[in-house]
Amino acid sequence: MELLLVIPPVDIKLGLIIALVGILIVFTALAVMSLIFNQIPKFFKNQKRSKLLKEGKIKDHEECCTDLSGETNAAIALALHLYMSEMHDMESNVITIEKVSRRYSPWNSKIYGLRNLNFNK
Amino acid sequence: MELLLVIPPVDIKLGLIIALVGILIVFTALAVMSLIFNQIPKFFKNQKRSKLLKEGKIKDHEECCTDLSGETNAAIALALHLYMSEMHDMESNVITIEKVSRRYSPWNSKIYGLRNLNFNK
Amino acid sequence: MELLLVIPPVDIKLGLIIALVGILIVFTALAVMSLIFNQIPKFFKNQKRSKLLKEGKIKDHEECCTDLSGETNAAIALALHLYMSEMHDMESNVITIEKVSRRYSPWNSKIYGLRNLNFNK
Amino acid sequence: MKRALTVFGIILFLGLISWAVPNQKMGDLGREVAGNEVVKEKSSQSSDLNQGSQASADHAKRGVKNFWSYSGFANASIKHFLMILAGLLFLYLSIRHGFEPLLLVPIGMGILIGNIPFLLNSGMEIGIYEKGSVLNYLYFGVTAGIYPPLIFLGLGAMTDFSYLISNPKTLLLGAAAQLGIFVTLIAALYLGFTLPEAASIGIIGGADGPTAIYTASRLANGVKMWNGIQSANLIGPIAIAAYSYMALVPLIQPPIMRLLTTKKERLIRMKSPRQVSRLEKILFPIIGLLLTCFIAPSALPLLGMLFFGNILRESGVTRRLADTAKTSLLDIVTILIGLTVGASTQADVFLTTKSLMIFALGAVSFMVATAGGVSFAKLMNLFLKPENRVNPLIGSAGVSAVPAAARVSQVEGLRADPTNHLLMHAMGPNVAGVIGSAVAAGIMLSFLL
Amino acid sequence: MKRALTVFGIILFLGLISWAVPNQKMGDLGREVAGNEVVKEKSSQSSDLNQGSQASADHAKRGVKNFWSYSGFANASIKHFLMILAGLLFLYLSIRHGFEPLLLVPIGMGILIGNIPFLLNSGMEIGIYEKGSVLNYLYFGVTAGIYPPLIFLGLGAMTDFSYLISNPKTLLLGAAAQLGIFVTLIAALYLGFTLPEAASIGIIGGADGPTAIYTASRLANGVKMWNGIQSANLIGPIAIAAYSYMALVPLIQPPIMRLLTTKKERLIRMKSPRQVSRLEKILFPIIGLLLTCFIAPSALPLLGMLFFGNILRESGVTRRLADTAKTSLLDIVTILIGLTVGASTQADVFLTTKSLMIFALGAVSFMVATAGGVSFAKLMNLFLKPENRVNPLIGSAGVSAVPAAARVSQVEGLRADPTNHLLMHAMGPNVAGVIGSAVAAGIMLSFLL
Amino acid sequence: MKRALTVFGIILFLGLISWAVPNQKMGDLGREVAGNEVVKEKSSQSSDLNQGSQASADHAKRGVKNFWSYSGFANASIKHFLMILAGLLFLYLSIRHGFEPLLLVPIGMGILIGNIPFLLNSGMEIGIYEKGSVLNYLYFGVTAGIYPPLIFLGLGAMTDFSYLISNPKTLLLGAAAQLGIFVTLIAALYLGFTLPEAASIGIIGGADGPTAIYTASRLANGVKMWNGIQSANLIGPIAIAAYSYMALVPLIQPPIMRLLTTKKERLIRMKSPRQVSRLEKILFPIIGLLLTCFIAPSALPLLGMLFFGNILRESGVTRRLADTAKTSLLDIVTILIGLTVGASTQADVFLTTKSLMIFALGAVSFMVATAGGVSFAKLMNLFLKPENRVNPLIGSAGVSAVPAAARVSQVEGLRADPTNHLLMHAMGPNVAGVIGSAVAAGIMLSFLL
Ligand code: NA
Ligand code: NA
Ligand code: NA
Repeated sequence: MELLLVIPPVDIKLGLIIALVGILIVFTALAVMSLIFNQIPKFFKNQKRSKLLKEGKIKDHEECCTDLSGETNAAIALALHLYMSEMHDMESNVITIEKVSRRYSPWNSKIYGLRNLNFNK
Repeated sequence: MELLLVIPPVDIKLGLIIALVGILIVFTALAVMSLIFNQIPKFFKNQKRSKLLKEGKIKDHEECCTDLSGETNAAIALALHLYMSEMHDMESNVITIEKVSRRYSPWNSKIYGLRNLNFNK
Repeated sequence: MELLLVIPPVDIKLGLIIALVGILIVFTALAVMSLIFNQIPKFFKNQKRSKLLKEGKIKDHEECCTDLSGETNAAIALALHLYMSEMHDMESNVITIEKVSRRYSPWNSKIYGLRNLNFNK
Repeated sequence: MKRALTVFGIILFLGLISWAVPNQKMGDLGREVAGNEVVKEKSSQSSDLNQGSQASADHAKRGVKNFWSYSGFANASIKHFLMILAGLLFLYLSIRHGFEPLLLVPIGMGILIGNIPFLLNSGMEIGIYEKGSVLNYLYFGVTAGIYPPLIFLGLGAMTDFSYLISNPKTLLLGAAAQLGIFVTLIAALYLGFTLPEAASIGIIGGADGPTAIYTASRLANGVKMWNGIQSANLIGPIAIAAYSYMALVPLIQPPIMRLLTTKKERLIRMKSPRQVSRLEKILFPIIGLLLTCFIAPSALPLLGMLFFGNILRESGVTRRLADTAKTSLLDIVTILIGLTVGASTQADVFLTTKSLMIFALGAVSFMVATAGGVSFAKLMNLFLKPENRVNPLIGSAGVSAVPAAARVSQVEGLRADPTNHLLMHAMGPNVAGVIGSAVAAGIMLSFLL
Repeated sequence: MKRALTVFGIILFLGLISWAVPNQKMGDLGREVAGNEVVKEKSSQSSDLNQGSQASADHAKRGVKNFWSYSGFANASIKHFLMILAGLLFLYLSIRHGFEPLLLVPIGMGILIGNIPFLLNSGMEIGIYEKGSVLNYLYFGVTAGIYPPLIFLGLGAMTDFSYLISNPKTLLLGAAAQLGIFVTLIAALYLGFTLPEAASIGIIGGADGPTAIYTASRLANGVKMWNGIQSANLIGPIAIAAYSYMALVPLIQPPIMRLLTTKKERLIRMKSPRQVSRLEKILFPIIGLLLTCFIAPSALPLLGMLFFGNILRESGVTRRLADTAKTSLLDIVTILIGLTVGASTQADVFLTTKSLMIFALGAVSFMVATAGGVSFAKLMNLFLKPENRVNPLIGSAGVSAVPAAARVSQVEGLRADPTNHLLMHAMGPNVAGVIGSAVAAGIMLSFLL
Repeated sequence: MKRALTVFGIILFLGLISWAVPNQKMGDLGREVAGNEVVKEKSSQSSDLNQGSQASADHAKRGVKNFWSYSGFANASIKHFLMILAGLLFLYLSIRHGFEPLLLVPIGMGILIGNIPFLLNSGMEIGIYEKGSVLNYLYFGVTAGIYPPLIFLGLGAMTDFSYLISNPKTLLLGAAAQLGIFVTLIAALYLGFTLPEAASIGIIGGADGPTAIYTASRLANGVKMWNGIQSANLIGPIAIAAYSYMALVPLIQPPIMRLLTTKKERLIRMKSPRQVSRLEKILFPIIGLLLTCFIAPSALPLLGMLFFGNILRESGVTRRLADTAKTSLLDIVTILIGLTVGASTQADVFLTTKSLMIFALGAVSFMVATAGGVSFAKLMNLFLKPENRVNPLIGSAGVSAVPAAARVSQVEGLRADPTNHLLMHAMGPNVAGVIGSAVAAGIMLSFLL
């Protein structure tokens, strides 16, 4: 290809620098984030634990705030399996897994029913 | 502040004029609107009343088209109280109080159920 | 009207050409489309028919893939009548007739109920 | 009596203010303010203020007077009131009588908004034709022709082409009803419009608001040159005429339909439509796009979007996109196009002889289109086997105006035979009419751009 | 202890990088980078690279250093951290304490986004004031005044004016609460702001974010000239002040309300509102539009859209348009206006003496407005028959800040008498306040544009 | 046989028209129309018309001929048909086989729309590269880089970062998979692309459409200068390549994953994720924004919006904004970006050697990225306690392509052990990959803008 003749070698050199620095910084950034989010729960857990300890709700050697149990995990796994088998049917470029959350709407509040009956035409 | 030195006294004078004229006109505008909407229901009530009178549905001395009763008001007040206690949970920069209205949608019309069964694949 | 004086006669001539060519081409375009969509179902029907014939599911002289029956048509007509009598109530600049289709949503998948119970707070 | 009181109150209010502004008489309401003079007055006054030599009561009075000169009362003319009445009429017809409310309510309110009188060229950035105003920014979607294709996207996502696919010969009815477009084109030329203007006016006969707006924004936009003559900006009148007549379809069409058909023809029962497969529905927008746009590439912005919306609908795998295209997106664009088209009827721009002629031509256009569709249906019947004949009442649905025109066919059909439902048969020519008028627009754009 | 570990980790990371960039000390964090020098350094360095005469380890080090010079760490100043703290405060107040979250969460996040330090004028197209950046494009909706009318459209589609229609005299309370606007205007003039700037600042007292932003975008936009002096760009501070105080309405108003009312007044029970017919609801936006905009045409972009939205809601035939206007459209514009107003607080532009003065004036403004509303209610009562008297606690709702101010009235009413619900009575002045401050804005625009 | 009839019908139609236009042979279909000549011909013809000296039948024939010269048939070349086939292929793959339909259906239809042949430079304002056309206005969101951040806003509002927060070390996998970006950058340089072009091509390896489009719109936009050389406009090919390979992730990744892992590794079971508190979820976007954007401010438009969307979601008090951001707003932008990116493949711009090379490099990029993620997972395991080890199959999910890549991990995991569900573990690196590639893009923009 003729294009090959045009490459200025300096671009390669600068490109290599960018690549090296780039991969280094991407790792650094995500590693720092990883570090921070590794510490946050421990920090909160400790706060919670010392609070519970103070209040005498747990004893000194007891664990507090445990992770999910094995059964829970199995249940999730099963659910995931069901989820995967329906996969073909879902719209797929979009991310992710969301809880169905009951959503408070003021429009459903009792007042409207009442108003509806006797206040507005 | 150095800024204070820069004030042209004329701006103050014009500012005062704008303020005076402004508050005057705001009041005038809203007062006229108030006046108009004060009259509108009376106008319609009269129309309705004379129509009912003509049709003999009410007698000359009877009131027509009364306002809401006291009980209604109490019911609304109670409802409002309930509403206020849920207040913290609602999204709050948005206005207001709306009736839940049944909303006609052609998609729910009976035809579609039928078509669904036997016309389209 | 003064405007009448300004008409360049050439515009009339070119206008006539555009009108003639225009109506001709509109017809041609929609006629070709009509022709194509007339053939498409026959093409698919034939494919389906020969497949069924090959598999022995229908006999040589049998029709395959019939159109809607008369009763169906009557049912639709009735439904249409009901539809028309509700017409005044519908929002009307918008086209069309749509099936109510059950819509798969991943958010309703069983996994989320499960996760809701025990995985997320 | 109380009504009199209200009126009295308003008059009192106006009287009070006009008393405060003695040099300007109420009788001036009808005059056109000569913008420059008032502005000059303002600047001289503000320099007076700068000298600060008068008493402050006098100042306040001058302030009110100055403010008054910017108010709607000081700048109103009889034209403004006429247009405001027109806007109120639109609101009345749509809200009280349900004529195409999704279009006429925004347009009606837009007419009010566009005809609040204000001091032109005073830099207040209010008017729709004033650079930098909010309305002007929103109006850009009209002048640049952006809104109509987005509406077509939503319509495509909303439209079920099944009826058309199941009975493709009704496509020809959609073609026949475009006759109105070309007849009106010639008529407009005879009335003295330039060719691009006449073409835009003709499109009113397509009974398709977005197509009419798109064509006008390209050909009759106040900028387009033709044989050395600059076109007028006819977007407003054309759009208003198109939507008005679309709303009036239930009044315009029936007499013509009855005139052109015999009782026997109106009784024709049509074969029930056949089942349409999903594959056919998917192929329709693809083939439709390629075919029509190869023939008339200028129709691409309209038809491309229509068929794009339709494939989002029919593909079965992009439902959420189709849903948004036919709800939020369509609604937002409908609000904006209605508002700005309405507001573009600013009295000084709109109330011209040309607008009147456009309204007259539009009426003709709709009638010819209706007649074209019905007649062609009768012509087709001559060549069709008896069991395949079409009821000529569905021919009129070829004007588009979806689904109002199809309903007119249904109503007229029921009038002749209360058990003969034509609605679903009429949906075919109805949506074909949308395609037909977009192709017609594309052809004229090819010639004239 | 673990917390210390985290902090230590971050410091370590920063230390490592700063070690790689020996010429730039960590202590430099607080200085303002002199953009030009770094850029120059970059270009000389890149020409070095072109000569390719150094070892590659050296190159990589220079690469990191170069990259570092563009990073937020190298360009941060104490001002940035102050603003970031402000953003975090907004997020905390809105998420933890529920203060107007729909506005303060976007604004708070916007403040963070707008105050990520970067190398100014380096062509990276990040900053909101940098031509060609995405934020700058989105910010155009603020500077051109497009977002506020769209928000008013949504608010109109959302607002039930029944309470106002059923008790029209509460419109006057909405007028009285605009006192804050005009008092602040004068106060701002005395503090040395130019007249257009002062008018924009005054509007903060209208307690209406979109109106404040619209007015500022017209009068205090950094471009507007007045007596030969260019206005400062105060859109950011004004918007932030307006929204902050709107969020703080539950804290600002009660003391003033209690100060100005007697126990007896706070106990006044108001007549229950009468039934409002559909026709009245339809007439309201039409008459409201014509009347207010004839008086102050400059308020058209705001009030026109408010009443347009309301007729979509009340007409009964355009429900889908009203629904979209008050959901998708309103949400999209809310997201964009919150984000860009927040980001417009870019430290170097925002942290000035003027901003501080604006915040001080805003507080005054809210207080005067509250006092105005309450006092006028007391004044009205002097002229009203006993059974028609208004509870002065609803006067404070005239500041708009819908519906927060109405709730304050309700809460204060319940405090005096736990069975006296004022919410629905307060909704009248509350929505009247929206109209009132838009009219006030229109008047000032008429004078000053 | 009937099929033949259809084809015959079309040929007949074309034949009829070409008969009417005797000077232009059907064989000309493949040639590039020399725009100027036809235009010249048109103007001379229209002056002929002005002289009005020929018979009208002749006129009509010339009219048809003139119209023909603007049609797609007259302007089609083999390139157009190739691109149309490509568009049909996209539609087929997405509709029939469900490959990323929300992106590929709009892109596929966009390719058809963009490759309808028309007469270039004829002022018809159709083409996406033609100033004033509707497509060109919509395309502005791509060239100005506005759409990608809005998509990130929606993705942020949609994405649950719980899995990432519960297992932060998977962030490193998201970093490792960015290896593909930098390797491709070097490879592209060797193939002769300029540095900014190469950087944009590299980002394809990030497996993130919006990031790729944003980077290309900044660096390979046909305007950007580098060392005196103007970059090519590579937005189209890069976007198409990125989305194509994202759709093909289920085909590209598995062989590489199996090649690089042992059976034993594929069986690793991971600890179930821990419960994540609401506070952590709220802190994540805040800390993420500050940290990543301090490091790479150029990533602000992307990451700022991603984290902004996420806080709308997680704050718990702005649900309606998050809902709109992830539904209406995301859908509208998806429709527009898909359509315009597809249409930007206009044959004469798209079909170049560069596009081919970009497709080749894109494939390499995805493979290296996959290998990077998987290998780094294996490397991590060397340093982790046995109970904390990660299954290397989730490493490949670090390429982003959310959630397709995570599903590939799940499927491959089940293949090795039908009871070992990796999906939720893979969501961590998957969303980390989005952050990682945006940071990588930011770094390259810092260097190259
Ligand atoms: Na039509
Ligand atoms: Na207010
Ligand atoms: Na990635």
